[in-house]
Amino acid sequence: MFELLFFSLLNGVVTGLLLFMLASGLTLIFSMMGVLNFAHASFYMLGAYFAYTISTYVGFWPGLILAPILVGLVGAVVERYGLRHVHRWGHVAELIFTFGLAFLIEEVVQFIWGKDTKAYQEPEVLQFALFNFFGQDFPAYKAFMLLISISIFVVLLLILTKSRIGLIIQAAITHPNMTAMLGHNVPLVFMGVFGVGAALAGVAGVIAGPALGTFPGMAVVLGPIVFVIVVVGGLGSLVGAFVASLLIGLLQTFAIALDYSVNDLLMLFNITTDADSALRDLWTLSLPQIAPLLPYLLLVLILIFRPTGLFGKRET
Amino acid sequence: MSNISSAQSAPGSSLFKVFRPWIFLAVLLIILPFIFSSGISVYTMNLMGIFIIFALSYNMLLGQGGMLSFGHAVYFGLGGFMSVHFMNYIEYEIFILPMFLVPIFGGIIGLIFAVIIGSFSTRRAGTVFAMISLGIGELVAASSLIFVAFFGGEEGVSGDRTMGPNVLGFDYATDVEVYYLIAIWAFITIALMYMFSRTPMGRMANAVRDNEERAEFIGYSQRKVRFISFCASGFFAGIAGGLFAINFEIVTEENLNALTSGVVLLMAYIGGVGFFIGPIIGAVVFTLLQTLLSNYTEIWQLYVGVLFVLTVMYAPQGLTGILAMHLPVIRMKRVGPLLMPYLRIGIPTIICLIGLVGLLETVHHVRSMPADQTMMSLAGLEFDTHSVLPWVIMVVFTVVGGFVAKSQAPQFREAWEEAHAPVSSDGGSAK
Amino acid sequence: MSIAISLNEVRKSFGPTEIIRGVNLNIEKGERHAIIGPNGAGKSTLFHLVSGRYNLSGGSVSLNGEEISNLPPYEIYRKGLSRSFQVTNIFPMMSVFENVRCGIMWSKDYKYSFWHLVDRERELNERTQEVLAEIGLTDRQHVPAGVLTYAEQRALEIGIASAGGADVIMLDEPTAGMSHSETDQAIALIRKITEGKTLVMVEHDMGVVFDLADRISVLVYGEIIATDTPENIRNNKAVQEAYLGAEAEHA
Amino acid sequence: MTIKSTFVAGAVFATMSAFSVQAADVVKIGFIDPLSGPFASTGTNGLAQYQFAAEELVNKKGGILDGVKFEIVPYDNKISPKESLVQLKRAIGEDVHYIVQGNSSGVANALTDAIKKHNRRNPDSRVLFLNYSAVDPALTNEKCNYWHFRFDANADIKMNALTEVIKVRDDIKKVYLIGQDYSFGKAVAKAAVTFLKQKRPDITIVGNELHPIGKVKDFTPYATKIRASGADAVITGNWGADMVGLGKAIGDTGLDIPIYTYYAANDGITKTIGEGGKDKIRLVHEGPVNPPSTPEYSAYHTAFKAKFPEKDVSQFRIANVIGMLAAAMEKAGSTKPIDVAAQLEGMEFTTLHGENVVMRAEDHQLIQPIHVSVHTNEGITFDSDNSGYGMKTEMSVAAADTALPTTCKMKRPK
Repeated sequence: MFELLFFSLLNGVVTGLLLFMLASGLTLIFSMMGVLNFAHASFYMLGAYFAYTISTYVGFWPGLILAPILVGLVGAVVERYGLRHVHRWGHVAELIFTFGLAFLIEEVVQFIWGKDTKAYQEPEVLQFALFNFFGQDFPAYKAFMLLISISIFVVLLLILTKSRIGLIIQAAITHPNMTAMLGHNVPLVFMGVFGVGAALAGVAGVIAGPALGTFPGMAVVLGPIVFVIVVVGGLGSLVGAFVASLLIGLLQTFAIALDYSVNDLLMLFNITTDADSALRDLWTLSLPQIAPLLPYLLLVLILIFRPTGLFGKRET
Repeated sequence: MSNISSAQSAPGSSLFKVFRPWIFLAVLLIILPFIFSSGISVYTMNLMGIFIIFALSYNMLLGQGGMLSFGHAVYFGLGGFMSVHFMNYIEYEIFILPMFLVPIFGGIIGLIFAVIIGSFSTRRAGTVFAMISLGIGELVAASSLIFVAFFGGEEGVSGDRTMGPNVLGFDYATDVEVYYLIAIWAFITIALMYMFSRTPMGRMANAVRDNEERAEFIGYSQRKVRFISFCASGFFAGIAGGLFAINFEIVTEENLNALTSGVVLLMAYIGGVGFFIGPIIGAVVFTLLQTLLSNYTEIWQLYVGVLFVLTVMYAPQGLTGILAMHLPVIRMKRVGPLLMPYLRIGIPTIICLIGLVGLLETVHHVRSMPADQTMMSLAGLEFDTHSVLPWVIMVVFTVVGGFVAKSQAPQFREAWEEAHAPVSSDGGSAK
Repeated sequence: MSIAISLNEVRKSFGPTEIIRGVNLNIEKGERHAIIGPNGAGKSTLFHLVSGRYNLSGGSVSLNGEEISNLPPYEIYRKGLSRSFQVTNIFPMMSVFENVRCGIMWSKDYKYSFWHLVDRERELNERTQEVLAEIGLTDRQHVPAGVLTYAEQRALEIGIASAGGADVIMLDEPTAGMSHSETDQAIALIRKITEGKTLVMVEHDMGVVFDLADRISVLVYGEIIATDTPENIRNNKAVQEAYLGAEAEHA
Repeated sequence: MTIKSTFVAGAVFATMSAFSVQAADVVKIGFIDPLSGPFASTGTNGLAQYQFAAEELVNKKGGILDGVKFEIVPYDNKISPKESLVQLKRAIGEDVHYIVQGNSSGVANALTDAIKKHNRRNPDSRVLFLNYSAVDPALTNEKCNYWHFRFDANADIKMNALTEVIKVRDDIKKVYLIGQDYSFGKAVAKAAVTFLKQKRPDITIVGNELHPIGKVKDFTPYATKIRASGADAVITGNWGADMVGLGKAIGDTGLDIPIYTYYAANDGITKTIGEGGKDKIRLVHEGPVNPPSTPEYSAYHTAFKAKFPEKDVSQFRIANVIGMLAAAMEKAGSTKPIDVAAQLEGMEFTTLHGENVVMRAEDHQLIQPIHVSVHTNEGITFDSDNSGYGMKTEMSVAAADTALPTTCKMKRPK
């Protein structure tokens, strides 16, 4: 049991930090521009595919640098020529635009790279077990993912708290209308933030591609979850996004690890259930079965009872 | 919306004038299967009818109520499941009920769920509403795979529409009979939804969409207005689901998943959410794209994606908006002077598009076909994808067409503005 | 009972800052009452408190003797208080006609009806035309409200507020940003629509205030320092020092 | 009533025209499977195999019945039951009377139901449904019907064969079951429990897990759980991305136990699993690829690879569908579905692998030898995904030993 808990904790943190890489960019964009970017996970997918193509020519490591830069450029272009144009039609149009963009990017990816799973592999140097605990390996690549995620978190935190641009961004998050009055080039800041956010998602894609698979559906699998994190964490709160990422990561791994069903719960109260009733599916419902649903349940509950999110100050 | 509707609401309009579009619609619905009589076209029209109702019900939220929903398929799907269960009840004679009444039960289940979900989701509009609808959509879609007793798992639930008492000799064994069933329901629901938009409730839905705060200062609770719109929308979506169940005789998880919710958003938006008939046009166009375009090209979804993104960017009023922009020109009989500029910009644009589509198709062909199969046919033309000439032609088409079209753009804009310029203040639909 | 609106020790704070600091005010039925004061005195906030846009931090408000503190705006409206906004606040995508008609619907008891067709309701449409004629927008009735000129939008703003026939009407700076001739028209309009009703207005233009108001309250830093007839306010030393003087220096 | 009679007249006219085309010298076979969307690679792969089989086995030999050729007409169903029915309508409108489909039992279920109704309502334009891959046992049990023929072994038969292999592995004491949470995943789990109890009562099932289909990002938590359970073997029916994810995650945790699967080969899966799954992944399937069985098969495979270098003969049963259909038409001397169905029922056939198979008359389930192969790069003649890795046959179960009783009671046309 301890082994299970230990590895679940570890896996939960790895997943959580990966999610944070996506969520941090999304929350910045959302807070500053008011756009919930549906296509954010598509940038994550682009990161993985770019890195895959680069890796077939020059190996994994250059891809780790180049792919996010490319994704960031794509993001900046999308902001400059797409989103900014749509902005005049209002927030609903922006949301629908990113929704369409997500659809389009998936189609373009399929057009360029085809529809099957790509054999994008972790680099040779990281293909070993870092340590063995209770007979279970912990792959070095997972540790590498952990390392990258944490360093990005630290760098992001430093930039936001110590640098001038960070202060502008913080100001823009809490008071979106004020920054323009202070004479900053807001469109440029927006484009930059959008590009950097996309690049962060790209990094996540580069390092998650080998571990979670590189295929056209990878954005759809992850996309809505990132939304959930941003909303649950609270608008304009990086800390909220961080906590929510870890929360969702751990929630999902532990829900799988802990094998309890509704039946077990009812047994506690000495209620027996009829195996043939129309509700039989409800009685046999188990925690691992509904694990991927929990984030959405959390989302709906949070929005009903605390629309500002866990750490947010402004309403969504 | 407001322009068209208020133009029609002008006092003194005779009864015939009011009913003219409806008579036209009824006649059209009756004669369509005689014009398009092949099996597949009747079937496609059935699909259109269902999606017209569904898309219109969606637009009660987005276009008229300002609520962006990413989970509208929930009500469509639940209505479908309830209806297919009713079809089975009829088959096993638990109820004696003519088949054509089944969609009502779909509507009722849609309404019930809309009441439950709307009671908390309509508290706010905007992003909160959108996110709740997304979460609920995911929850319901996933539950449908878990609760097999009701939803039948991924295989869904099947029924048989030919059961139950025959009324007027219809047993719905053929698609044409189903067509008329759907047509009658479509006519009734379109009329009801149109009338809804012209009731105090429908008007206030627009008001809340435009300015939810001000609506509260003229006596209306924005939440209650949204809630009622939401319930009505769920009801009509449920009816569409019921018709789906009758037409396909099977309802599966895909009826209530995120994809269907996305499709209905796409249809409404491409058609134009600002107009009552927008979603109708959107549903027709999208169904045609889906069933026809996919016969000719494997990458049809790419085209749909491009079309959608371009619509959002350049025609936020949708296809109907583009049509409506021409209304004042037609009314003022100024079509003539616009004809030449249209040709001058249209022909190069079409050439550019031909080149682009050709390039995309050829690239796709080269990548997806076996290496020895280099011959491909496109629009009746056979050519070798490994020879240079077709590529050169297509690139030239694209570049030259695009360049000419771009060079024509300023002249076109000038002509367009000229045609519109002296529009007196009362026809400002093209703002 | 001749008091229309009564404010009792009304307070409002945003975070640590107290904007309204215990306002007491009685406005009589049928009176035209103006609230003046320097920028940032809390005039609009006071309006928002009475009309239900903000919740009170303390004190109470009653309308025609009935407590309305912290009721939602639509409840307050239904009890007979209607208001306009300082920043134009209309339904921009709907036609002018629809804007006005929506403002009338509740008072004609349609509530949330989805069984009446608005175009068929003769009385409703006639009343709408009346209001349109009053505010001088009959010619522009089919135009989307969002494309009206500024002055037209201000007129529409007042039209929506008065259309429902509420007996207490609150106008927040109805003539802000208008030219002289436009202001004169606005004054005539306000006079016409508030015939026999209670009017509360916030206004910067002293000409308008002294022209229209029966009584004036002066709000300075969240407190009312004086309430009196225009004549007496003009001569009030405290007001001159605290407000009029300051204003004159400004100008 | 007049309207109604117009319809009838229309319908009669339509069926008459359909009838006259029957005599033409082309048999159209409608291929309804995903050709766009996330499952398109499986669909396009299947289409290529059909086109190749029709060309190689029928058309090149001059066709059947004095020159009748086969034509494969692709219809994209986007793996949606709704779209499948739309495409079925279209196919019927285009005089297609043979439908082949395989991806997703949900689609197969919708099609078999729709075809049953269509044949009842339109006895003059009947359609046969040749199911080449949908393995839900229900399709040849409680949901069976006369117009449906299944050429793949159903999930129960495959599990029966798989447990024959496990039966002789005494080192396996604990088995972990994991599958996708839908009818097929549940059917696999149920069959595994039943057969293991019968054949190896000493084995304990240490886990019986269902995970949501297509929604799991990372299978590591599952692998951790499998590891913690101390299982000696894993059985899974996962396919697509869920199979890749599971295979990778188990490999990453360093678990060295056999994983018995239904679909862990080809379509990019073999390549993606690669080294990590060597000697671990096992596949239950028909048609032994390595070592090659007969020269005929080797020639077929080589010719296919020459034509489609990027694709694989991943579903050998497709060759059986075409071969058996052609044989049945020859025997019936007709291409009319009703005659062909009568011949297919109970038909015995020798495949390119030299195996004897029989289309069992009572439920229209093909009874064929089943093989269990291991994922490896040693001793591979025909690899998958051009990766050097392929499936090497470890054990075979004779056709008769795989047969299971059926509950099917089908109505036959008189």
